[in-house]
Amino acid sequence: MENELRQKAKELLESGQVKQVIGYEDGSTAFKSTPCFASSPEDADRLVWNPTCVNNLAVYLPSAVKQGKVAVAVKPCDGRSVVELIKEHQINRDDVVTMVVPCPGVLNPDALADIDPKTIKNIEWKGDGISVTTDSGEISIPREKAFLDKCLSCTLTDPAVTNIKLGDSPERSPLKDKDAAIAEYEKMSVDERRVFWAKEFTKCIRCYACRQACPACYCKECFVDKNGQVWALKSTDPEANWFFHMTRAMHLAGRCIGCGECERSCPMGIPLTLIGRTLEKDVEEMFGSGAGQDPDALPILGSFDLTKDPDPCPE
Amino acid sequence: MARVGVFVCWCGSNIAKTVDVVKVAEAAGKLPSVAYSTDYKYMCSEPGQNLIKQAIEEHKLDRIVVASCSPRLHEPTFRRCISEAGLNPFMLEMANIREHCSWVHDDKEVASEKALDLIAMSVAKAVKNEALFSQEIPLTKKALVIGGGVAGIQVALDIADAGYKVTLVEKTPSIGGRMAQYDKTFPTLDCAACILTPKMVDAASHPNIEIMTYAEVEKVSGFVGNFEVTIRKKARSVDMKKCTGCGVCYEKCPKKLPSEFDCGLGQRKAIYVPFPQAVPNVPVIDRENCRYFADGGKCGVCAKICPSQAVDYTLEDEMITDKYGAIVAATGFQPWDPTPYTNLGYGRYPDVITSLQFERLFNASGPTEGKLVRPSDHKPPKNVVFISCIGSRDDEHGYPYCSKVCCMYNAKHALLLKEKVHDAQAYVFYMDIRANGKGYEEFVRRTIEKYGAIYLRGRVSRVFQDGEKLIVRGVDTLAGKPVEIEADMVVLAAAMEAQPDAKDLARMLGISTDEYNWFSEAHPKLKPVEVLTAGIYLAGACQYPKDIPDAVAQASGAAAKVVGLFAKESLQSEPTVAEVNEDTCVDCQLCKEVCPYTAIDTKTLTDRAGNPIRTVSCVNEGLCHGCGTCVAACRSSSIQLRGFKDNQILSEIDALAFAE
Amino acid sequence: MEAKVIAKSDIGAWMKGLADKCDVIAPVKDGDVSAFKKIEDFGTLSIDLPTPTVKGLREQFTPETETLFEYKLTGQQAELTSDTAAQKDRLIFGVRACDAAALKYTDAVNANCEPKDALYFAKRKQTTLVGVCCTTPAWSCFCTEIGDFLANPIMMDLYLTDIGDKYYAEALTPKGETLIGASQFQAATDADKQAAESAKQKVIAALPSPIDHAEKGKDFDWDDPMFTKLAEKCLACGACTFLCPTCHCFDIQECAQGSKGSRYRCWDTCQFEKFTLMGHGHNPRPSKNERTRQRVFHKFKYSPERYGILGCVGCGRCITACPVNIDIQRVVHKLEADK
Amino acid sequence: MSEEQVITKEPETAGAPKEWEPKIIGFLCNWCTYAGADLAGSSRLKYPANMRVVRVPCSGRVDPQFVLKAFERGFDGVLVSGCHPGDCHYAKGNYYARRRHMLLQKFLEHMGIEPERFHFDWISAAEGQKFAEVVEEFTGQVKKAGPFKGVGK
Repeated sequence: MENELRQKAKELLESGQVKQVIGYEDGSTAFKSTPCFASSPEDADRLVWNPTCVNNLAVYLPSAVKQGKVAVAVKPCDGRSVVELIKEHQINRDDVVTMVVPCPGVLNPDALADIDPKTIKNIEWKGDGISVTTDSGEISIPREKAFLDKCLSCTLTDPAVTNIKLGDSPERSPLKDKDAAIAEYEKMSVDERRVFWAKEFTKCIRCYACRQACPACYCKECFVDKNGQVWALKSTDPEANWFFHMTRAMHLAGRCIGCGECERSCPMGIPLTLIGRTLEKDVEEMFGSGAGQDPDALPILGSFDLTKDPDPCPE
Repeated sequence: MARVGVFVCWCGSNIAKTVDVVKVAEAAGKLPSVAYSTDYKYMCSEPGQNLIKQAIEEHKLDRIVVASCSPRLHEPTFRRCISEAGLNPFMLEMANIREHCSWVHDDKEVASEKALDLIAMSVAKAVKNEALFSQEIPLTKKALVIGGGVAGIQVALDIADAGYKVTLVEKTPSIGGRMAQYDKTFPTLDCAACILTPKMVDAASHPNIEIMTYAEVEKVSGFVGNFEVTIRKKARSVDMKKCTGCGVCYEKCPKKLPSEFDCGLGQRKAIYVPFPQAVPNVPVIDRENCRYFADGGKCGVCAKICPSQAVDYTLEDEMITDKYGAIVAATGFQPWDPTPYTNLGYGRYPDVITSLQFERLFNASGPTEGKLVRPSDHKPPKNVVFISCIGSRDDEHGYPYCSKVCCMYNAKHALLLKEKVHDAQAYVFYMDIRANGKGYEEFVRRTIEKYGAIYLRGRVSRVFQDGEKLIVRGVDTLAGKPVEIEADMVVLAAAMEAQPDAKDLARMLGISTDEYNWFSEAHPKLKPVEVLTAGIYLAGACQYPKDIPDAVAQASGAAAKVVGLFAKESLQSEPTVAEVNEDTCVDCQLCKEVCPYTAIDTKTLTDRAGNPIRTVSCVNEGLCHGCGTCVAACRSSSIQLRGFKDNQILSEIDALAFAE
Repeated sequence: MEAKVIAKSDIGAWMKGLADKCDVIAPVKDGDVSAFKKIEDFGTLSIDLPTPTVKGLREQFTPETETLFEYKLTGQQAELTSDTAAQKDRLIFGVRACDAAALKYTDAVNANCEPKDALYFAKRKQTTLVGVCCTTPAWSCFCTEIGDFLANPIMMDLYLTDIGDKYYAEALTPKGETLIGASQFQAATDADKQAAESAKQKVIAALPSPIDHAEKGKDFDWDDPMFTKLAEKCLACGACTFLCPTCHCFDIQECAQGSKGSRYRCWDTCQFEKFTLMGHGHNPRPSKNERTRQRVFHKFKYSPERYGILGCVGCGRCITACPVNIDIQRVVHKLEADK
Repeated sequence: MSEEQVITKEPETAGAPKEWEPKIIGFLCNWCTYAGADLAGSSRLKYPANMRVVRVPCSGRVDPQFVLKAFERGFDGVLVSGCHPGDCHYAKGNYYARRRHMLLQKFLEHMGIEPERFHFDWISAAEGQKFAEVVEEFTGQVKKAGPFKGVGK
């Protein structure tokens, strides 16, 4: 698979079809990969595709296409971000070549909790789950432990903007219900939820890693960065933090494809995907469509349905 | 620091009775940025306004809050007042302490507390107010009328008579529209041609009217007062200047085709004028069907025979771009094709025809020269069955709406049938008789009572051929029994539907349509000829089915609107419109998506050398109405509504949240 | 100075005794992360030592948000209303050697200006620090490459080393000596001392060898092409700098709320585009190129030049936090190799 | 604080403590609901005085962030109201508002703000009576929900 990816990337770069290929390469440790920007056929040899390739590379597209046409390795989930970016006029369809990689699931860092990180030499897909090579031998980790939650409930097929399909989509049946976490969360009373989030948002240090890692947060200037006291204080008051996260969530309504990069990037461990998924579920139920499906669709909060939209005073 | 003046009005006892105006004014004086605060019996009175003007001068006030009645009532008054004192009128805020406070609460303490809060909010907002200015928008005093039917002609004539230039664009080779196809008009039975033709000629000869037939609007940009319109004049293949209208060309043309004007009942040639009274009386070559064009230049009869060498096969489509100040859409309707009613045999039996075909059959200039005969055997019909609501009021086959005119033309046809064929008998199947115009009900009664038309309330279930006869099976719901009529002819009163290209034109004009593609008016009651886009008006059946009197009345209404617009020297833009911060806009186009007025465009920012950098949204101030829907949609707050900017509204929220 | 031992089981009682005189702050697990918190309940002491706290000591001395003054507006008049309440003395328990070492740097930064940062030094003065030698360094730790403070701690009052069921406690300052005067401390034996020494050496052996970064930093190449590569992948978030124990940059903002308001300072970072944006629109560090370079150069080149101390203590927090695996240790090694 | 300044507050000594009154903010569109409120006024209809009104041109102008800001600031209830479907002065603003605010209400509930505290409604310029009723009902509803405990703790 990795070879196929490198080969394809090489072809695209050699023929001049694209200026660069964005993919993954080995990171500073065996359990991390890092984004790779290959601009020559030689660079393409560095590309890897393994369970540590968690990043949603679509985040790089709006700035990358300014240098010319770009090919990008996307997992089926990340491909949804490309759809959104095209839909929202941040990239032209013609400026991007999507190389959809077959994805059995990507690494949940918790899976390695019991292994001394310094002994890890390699991580690869094996069987249903992953195999971790360490100094003291090979450890197999089953699927339910190995992968991120989003992967365990994933039913995604190739995104609507697939250009190149690499390998065959792995046969998977979801292990979990997509909304299992929400169902669990919703057991809390409304007031318990208020307290829960007040506590979570108090942790926030406003490093904005959530926003910066999010492919849908491409604004040149975020509302929260406006000069003067326009929307929210720059301080980490719990209230200001709440406003920041709530507004960011509303800004993502109908646009969040659930890649989970916000939560993964958060150094404070705030469960941000719970917010995104909750809102997205509402959007799907209320307006009958979701994010990342059709590059030609109208924006969900930029359109309406005269008769079908929920109404405060239904007849 | 801003210097805000607060003026608390007693409104006699209207406010003072439930709000302690003196104490409120005193407390307001301590609000941040307030430099002066006072109360007065009637702020809107002349002495009250003078008090404000004097205080502005004396205390160097730069922003004013008037706490009195609803801004919907006196905002213009106080804006004028402060602008007379040298302040920008938009430096005013009003706190509504009457309608929203003193009149709806009894407890003086509670009402006073609320009044002070409302003032604090207004003060906080006023501090963020900016001077706003309206811009002068140039105005091109020339109108474009799209559609050369009776409505379009009327609009053009009325505007032209008022002294303004008009371009009348018609898609077909002649103006006249649907009305030109009719024989007589209800309820007066005037000959349609006799009343329409003079108007057509008037329009053609009017010095202020330019008629472009066989032409279509290709592109519309700009906004009220400043539309730029590109019109495609299709290649006519006949030189309009040389042609004398002698008609030799179409006499000699070897290619025969069904005539659209005669609804396929008659024939025309490949070079043709649609009807004898056509304006202009200049033929056009139907290139798709012309032998010269089909066979690579082999025929050429018309060019050879033309005495004035007017036929020119080399003519090409011509694009004309011009500026217009206003546009009137008068594109009319098209008759609905009743084929979906398979049970009624339309298209299967030649003597099942539509009402418009029937109209052509007894029109003196029609295919039978006014002789009413059956298409199948050219014999005059005796029993004629008219069926109402074909495609109207029928969700299943056609449209749920009423086409409004069918009841009347059914009555007209039933009456005329008796006049043409004395021993004929008309049967009319109807659902309801809707005859609600001047003289309409009387006309229907006359048809029934004097002309013996038999009206049957019910629907027809089936029409089938039995020898020469058409058997019409239906039900008379009033008698409560099935009926069967041996008819010679069946006439279907087909619905009116929007033109097939209505949606395209709407998109081009940036106006909206309803679910049936009729153009949407700005307000169903109060703005029936306007659309939401300023400078664009509607006339006739392009909005909704209309009869001739309604269409003409609306046409004159639309013309009056245009003339009213043109009577101004120039246009003033509303200052409270949206503005884009180009530094932070990322061109996601959500603002564009939600704008009800297509007032937002995308523009390319360039560096000093003119090289493109990136694209951003920009607001066309002539089109923006200031609703602010775009502002609420913009995630990066890059578009703001002047007068209602985010920081103004947030200041109000904060002033209230932190009120002591 | 003196060294004693304290049984692990006595820590709670010792702290409880201290709590009468000052606030006791220690790392506790908060959801997925570990953070310094004021200890209220000494019964079920849930101090979390193995996991490094997600943030270092920065917030203890320069809180994320700190009010500078407050005011009130009446009509056209403004009046200052701030009164800074006296803060209680504090003892911070469980401080890592790297985090304490970072204070040497921030002290230098905050003292290197006039007037000196009073708010910072007031808090420094009121704080007693009890360090604990690491037993299980994180994968990203490289403090030994920077300095020897794991073996020879600095900037703390007392240093504890885990020797089984007790801690070996070395007093480093008079404050520290007072601390081990408490009844829970017993005299240390030679065996204790040796156990502590070998515990330290065991950890140090698992960590990298020292490098003279300050010397090598002198020759860093301003135009090193690596920064273009880093800038490509850097997301421009502030996770690295906000978690860094030596980062100290702040922004001053205004909070106006009706008739009241305050001026406060809050953390800011060179990684944000707006950090260096000037009022007239010019930005001397306009792209991520300049900003990624700034972080590395500031720590490894400018700081030694300006203060004689490296601006990095090798705690590895920026490495673990980076969502795109930018690893400052690797970056510095590469720069040193490239020169 | 001088005597005049405290017209908004009952002195503490005045016997029994005042009953808690919710603090409500309303965002009303200029053409329908604000006018409806004016009509309620000119018809001298009585309703509770808890709500303070922010006038906006259209319900489409009401950014959900204003509602969030109001809750951040600790308001006990927020009302957003505009023209009925089909009646929007700007044709479509209220349809966008409907999507945004119906979604927001649900979202707020998910995030810990009782749906009783946020009300979105259509009130026309002719519905002075409805305006008074909606305000009365909503005020009662918020009162019942009790003081909002805030988003920060």
